[in-house]
Amino acid sequence: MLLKPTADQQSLRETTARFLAATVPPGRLRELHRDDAGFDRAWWERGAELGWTSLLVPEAGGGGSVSGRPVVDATRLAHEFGFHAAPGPLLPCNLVAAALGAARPSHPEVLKGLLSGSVVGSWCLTEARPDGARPEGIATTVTLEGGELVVEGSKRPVESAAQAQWLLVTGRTGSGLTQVLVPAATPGVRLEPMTSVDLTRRFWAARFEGVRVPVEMAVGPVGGAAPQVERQLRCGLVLLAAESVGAMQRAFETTLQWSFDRYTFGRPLASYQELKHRFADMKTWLETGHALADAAAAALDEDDPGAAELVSAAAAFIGEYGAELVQDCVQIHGGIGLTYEHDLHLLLRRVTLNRTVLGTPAQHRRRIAALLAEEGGS
Amino acid sequence: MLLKPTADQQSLRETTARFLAATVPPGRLRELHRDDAGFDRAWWERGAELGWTSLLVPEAGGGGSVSGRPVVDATRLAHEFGFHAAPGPLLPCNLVAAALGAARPSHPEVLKGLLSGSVVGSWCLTEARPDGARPEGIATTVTLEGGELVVEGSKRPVESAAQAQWLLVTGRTGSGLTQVLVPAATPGVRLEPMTSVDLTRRFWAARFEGVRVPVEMAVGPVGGAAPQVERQLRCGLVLLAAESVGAMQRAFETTLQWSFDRYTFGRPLASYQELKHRFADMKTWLETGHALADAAAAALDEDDPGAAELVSAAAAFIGEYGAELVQDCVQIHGGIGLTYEHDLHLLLRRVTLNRTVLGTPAQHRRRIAALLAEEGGS
Amino acid sequence: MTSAGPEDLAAFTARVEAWVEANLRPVDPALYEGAFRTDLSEEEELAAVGAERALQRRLYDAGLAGLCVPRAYGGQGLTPEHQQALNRAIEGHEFPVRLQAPTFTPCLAVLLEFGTEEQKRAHVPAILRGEELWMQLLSEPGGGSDVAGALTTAVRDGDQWVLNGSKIWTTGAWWSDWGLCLARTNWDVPKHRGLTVFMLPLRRAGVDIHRIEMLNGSREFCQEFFTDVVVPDTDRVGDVDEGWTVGVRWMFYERLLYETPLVTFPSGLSRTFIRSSYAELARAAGRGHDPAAQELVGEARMLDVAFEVLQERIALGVRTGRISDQAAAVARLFKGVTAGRTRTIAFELAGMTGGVWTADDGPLAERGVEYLMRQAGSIGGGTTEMARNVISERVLGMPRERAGDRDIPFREVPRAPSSPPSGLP
Amino acid sequence: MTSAGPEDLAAFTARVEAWVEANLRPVDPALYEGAFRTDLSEEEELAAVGAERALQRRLYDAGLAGLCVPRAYGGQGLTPEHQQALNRAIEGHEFPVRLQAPTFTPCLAVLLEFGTEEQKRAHVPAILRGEELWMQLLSEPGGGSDVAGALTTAVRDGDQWVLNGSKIWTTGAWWSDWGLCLARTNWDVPKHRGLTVFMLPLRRAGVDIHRIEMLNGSREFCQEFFTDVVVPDTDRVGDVDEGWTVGVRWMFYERLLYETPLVTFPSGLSRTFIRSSYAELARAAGRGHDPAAQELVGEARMLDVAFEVLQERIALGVRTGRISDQAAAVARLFKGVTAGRTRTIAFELAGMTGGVWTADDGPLAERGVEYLMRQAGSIGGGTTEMARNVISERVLGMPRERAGDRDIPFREVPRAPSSPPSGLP
Repeated sequence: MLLKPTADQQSLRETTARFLAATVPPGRLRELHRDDAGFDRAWWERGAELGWTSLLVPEAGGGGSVSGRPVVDATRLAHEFGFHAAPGPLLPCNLVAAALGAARPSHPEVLKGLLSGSVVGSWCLTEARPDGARPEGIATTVTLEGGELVVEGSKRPVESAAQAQWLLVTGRTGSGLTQVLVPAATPGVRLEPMTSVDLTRRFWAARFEGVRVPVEMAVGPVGGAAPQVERQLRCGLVLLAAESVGAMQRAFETTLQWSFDRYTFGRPLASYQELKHRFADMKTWLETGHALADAAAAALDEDDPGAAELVSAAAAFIGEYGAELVQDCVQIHGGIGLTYEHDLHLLLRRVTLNRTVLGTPAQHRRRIAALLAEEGGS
Repeated sequence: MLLKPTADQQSLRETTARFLAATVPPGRLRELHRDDAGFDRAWWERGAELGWTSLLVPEAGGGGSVSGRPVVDATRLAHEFGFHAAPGPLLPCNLVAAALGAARPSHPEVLKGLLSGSVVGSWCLTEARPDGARPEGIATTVTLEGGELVVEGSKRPVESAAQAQWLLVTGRTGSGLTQVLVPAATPGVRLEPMTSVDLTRRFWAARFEGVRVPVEMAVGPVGGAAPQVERQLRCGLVLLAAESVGAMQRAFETTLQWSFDRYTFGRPLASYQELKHRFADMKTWLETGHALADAAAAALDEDDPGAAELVSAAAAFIGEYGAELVQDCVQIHGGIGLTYEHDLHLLLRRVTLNRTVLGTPAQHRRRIAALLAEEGGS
Repeated sequence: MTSAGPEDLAAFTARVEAWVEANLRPVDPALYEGAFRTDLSEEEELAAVGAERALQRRLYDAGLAGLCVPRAYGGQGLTPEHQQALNRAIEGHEFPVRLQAPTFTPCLAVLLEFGTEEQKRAHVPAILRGEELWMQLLSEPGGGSDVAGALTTAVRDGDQWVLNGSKIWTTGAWWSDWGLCLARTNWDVPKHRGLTVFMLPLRRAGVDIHRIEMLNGSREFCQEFFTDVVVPDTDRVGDVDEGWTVGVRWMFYERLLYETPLVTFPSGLSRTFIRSSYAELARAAGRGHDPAAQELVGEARMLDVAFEVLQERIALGVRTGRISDQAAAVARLFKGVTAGRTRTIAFELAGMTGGVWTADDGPLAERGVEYLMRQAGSIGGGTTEMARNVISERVLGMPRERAGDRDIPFREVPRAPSSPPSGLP
Repeated sequence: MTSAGPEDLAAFTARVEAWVEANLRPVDPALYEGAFRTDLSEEEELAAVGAERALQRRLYDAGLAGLCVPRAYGGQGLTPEHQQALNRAIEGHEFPVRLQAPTFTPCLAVLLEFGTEEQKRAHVPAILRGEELWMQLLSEPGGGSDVAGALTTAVRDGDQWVLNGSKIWTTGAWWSDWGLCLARTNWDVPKHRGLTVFMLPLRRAGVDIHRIEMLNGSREFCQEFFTDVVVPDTDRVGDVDEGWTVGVRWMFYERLLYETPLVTFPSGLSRTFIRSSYAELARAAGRGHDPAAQELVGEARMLDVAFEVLQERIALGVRTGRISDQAAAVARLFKGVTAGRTRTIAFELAGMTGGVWTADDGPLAERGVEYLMRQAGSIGGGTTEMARNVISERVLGMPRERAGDRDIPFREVPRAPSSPPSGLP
């Protein structure tokens, strides 16, 4: 949570918080668990009206930050999505919109649809390899043949791919990267459903077999998209971090309250020193999580040269300690915390998912070391 | 601590315990801290009379187990050395004696000296590389030239090297290993003192520059010593493990007693739940340490096929949790536990040293994985 | 010695090995890992239970049930060493896994120690023949670790009792026959002095059994609701208001788990199926040669090996009286912590596949779900927190934690101002 | 606003930057890491302290000492933002590191808040000129975290007091001038109500200062023994028996450490010197490309980055009133835990060299000694255990721990049956 939000940021967050509390309470999430899409399209459009997909898009593209710090703004939403374990393609729609908005803007009709919520887009970045979220290792190729771009390769996991009308595919063109907007219905695009730990977030494995689109569908320069890819990746990581911090916050508050309400051996749990000290540790992790997510978002907005390191520090720390925090909340609840009926697992699922989507904590620790090595010139 | 020692094992342990308590109390250890050798030769000979160097040597070689399980016997001594943070070249003398005793026995005069304590020998195995205690990576060579063996290479750390009359050097001969007994005074042997975390254990870096000895100085087959080297290494690891468990035991007992004696806010430390739970964790690590050290020793005596794994599990677990246990004892003592005047650091030093001498916990975790991979055929 | 002394151990071993080879199917031990957690349908689960009952009956008929149970109650009157021989013989073979706990321990153990002659003759042989599966009705919703704080109440009515209340975390109560139930019979004395133990058929009027759904979809656990359930006084176990005397031993047998000779469990079962799985995960993730993955694999294996030898040490120590029997809590604590860590390692090794996977991901699939259930090993069967209390207070003799319910009538014990919430506020 | 309003921040910044460039030597920030732990001889240490006194005097003469101290006491009456500008300007330059804590905080802070006008006029300018170095005489041997349980006693004798007792863990008391001392003045009231604070020149008769040797050979800390030390009542700080009112603020200022604008400390000092060291260790160990080593390097760096942003967040939160000022304990806890972990990582990276090394081992040497001292970061300046108490009770509002010394006369408080042992039993 930002310590000094602007009034507009505060209002953005509160509006979304109220909307999520009213429309996707835990009972609704359990219903959506049995829904193929995991979210309701009309509901998503209502959310889009609250600004859910517009913050990372410049005003020229039809969007706009509420504070001049678009990434920080977007983390206000992500925080609430985590706090409520909310459904919906927040990450993919925002990242695709950001990509389109950053490129001149390009494909204004698609962008408009994303902004209004009528269109869902998803980003196909990660691949099945040990370090699948790092752009350096992308094996998918985008080849220029005549006036067409040919996409060949496999991507996974791709969020909400089956709901998306548009897939933004990141592939290799020679030694550079290209991003290309592929209509989901293009021949050669094959989707296979995946299973995720989350109740409502849905992912697919996507294969692109000789998929051809006109060269105009490139987003940004062909073979020159690496900086933009890195920026999208960092934005995505910060949104995931902020979302997980929201889930940590909720789990912490819930469990702290439980410790006051629950009596054992004639005393509230909150009076046991060993538990008190664990809450102190959790509070420390929680505050550190807030600090890292906020600092990383600010660093992206400011193009701080330390942004890459901060983003990976946030991903590594929040991924690891966020999950540990919610797991300890489960432990403190005891068996009830492991039941489907209890709400705690909604938060545990979200932090667990988020620590895998764009790189695990271990991968981000290595990334930090790699950044240090670059710096040290070795 | 063995749960079912034989009467002779019990007597061996108790005799040594009394001798150590009487002759090397903490004040004496602080004196020895300023001593170049770190132990007194006459004192070592008195210890040898108690059987300190004879247990791993077969009766044919002049030694003898007290129970038919020589490695288990030797861990009884090591436990007490750890408990008292005792000085003296227990590990190197026992391993060199074991090597000589195992080879026909060879070099009976040297062996006799080791058994009486009049001679100190040390084993030169480890080298300065990331996995310096694994025989596979040995770079030191032992070359047969005419009737001589030529030793070339660097070894470190070598315990009590400057006190040793004999150095047992393990080197590579072609694709095999050779062990050769080198008189410490041989031309080309150069020793450089090293610094260790321990108060009394002393180490040197040894260089062998074209060191020549008659081929008769080989211990075991030239180029065929790998099985014996592996066995010595495992024995050494088990002795280190047992010694560290002894230090854990002492630190734990001391700190538990302190928690009863020390009052804060009008209550003994022992009444604070958070500390109680930490003692419970420490007790668990301590019992597991005992279990692993004892099981590994028994597995060596029984030539159990799982011995390699048990030994590395003991080294990895006791190295890591032993140090964590003593560190937490320091934490519970507060600032006083970090002073030179307090005795706790004698134990902390010993467990810290022991987790580095023949491979770190991380190296032994990898070793376990390598053993699993061999088993899995990959 | 009686005229028919215990069968010679060597002869027994040979006989058992032959019988096992001839009669029991070999099985992949990995199958048992998820014995209580698979997604069997209700019918499949009932069929599996039925098969295990039949298997138990075959063991009984072969003279291999209740080896350490007195012959008077249908057992064999043999020694723990005989049971160990059986445990070794069945390694790698099918065995009635669902019947061991809680039927054989703690329920059978409690019956043998506290049951009347009539009760033992009525139930022990039936248990050994696989006809009666038992449950322990101990934990209560909202009761957590404080089992002596039971609110389920039995009120005397002539020569019978009327029970009301609820119990929870019973494994497979829906396919079980009887339960051992700890109930409050006096609210006007301190909590430990107003409890009584009853045996209770689970298919009696007034007993409603509800299957609880866990977050991973497992429905192994049940909650029971008792509404005016009538129990004859002859089904009382131990004296009135002396239930805690029974309860202490009950929980002791529960902690012993596979350490009691009443239980039949293949030696080294855990060792076998764990041995290779971490290394396989690393390979499946393409990280067989990655040192960081190797360290995780080695750590996981180290913990498993450590648990094995720790358990052996404590069992030996308790058996020989060199270690307090409260030290079972040491093994329980280590096991809980270790289970959490090894599941985390498996999840880490799965990498990005830990969160999202397809069925094609082989050993990497589902690791995320196991991770979500990670704390189960530190909660079920007594929390690790309780184990730490036991170790510090009973093993190390540190001062007891202050209790708010000591020496006051149970009805005056401080309780939550309102029923605690079960969801997000 | 007074007629001479605070100097414009931009102008001030420019002036400071120019002055720093012209007057302060650039230094390798890594030097400061061991400022209090190097093996300087007594003479070298005294010389270094002398140089820092002179440096402080130059800052004073340049109008750069006590930026947030009122002009009436020799300060500059400026804002925290001015101090931040100074902190940024001196980045990479020498500064009087030994004078900051405890002289400027907590001692100067306490004097400013509780000192009489005479006391402030007598001591504050002398402190700002580097003439008086102060110590906090707070902890006692055997007292641990319970500073309010002070046994050092002051007995009134007309218009003066006579002190007896002992204090411990004073950093560099042997080269300091004055101490702020918490003493017991009433044994017949509960412990918090019988304390009084005094200021005490350390070179007075009856004060014996003993340097403590730590296990790494460092002798930074001292223990003081007071034998009939006479203190005039005019050197009392705050009211008689109201010392805990002072003590609470005293410890608040101690927790703030580098967060108070009274302290001059280069911005980002910690960031700079830590940035590369872990990676260097891995390279020196020949493991620059080993993924397991990379994970350790990345983890250590992650923790340092995390601490930095956490500290900024809490400082901002406390400054703006959005976070309880007790939340400083959150940063303290994180710092203690992190320091332990990062030292462990450095030791791990050193591998086998961690236990035994030569001087030629470069960055790998001495890591074992740092590891032996690992807990120092979780003990000194208030233990992590106390921080956890503060966070749970003061920040989260959880119930206070039961105290055995509350509401009873201090002389009746339960104490150890005998003096606790300091060695192995």
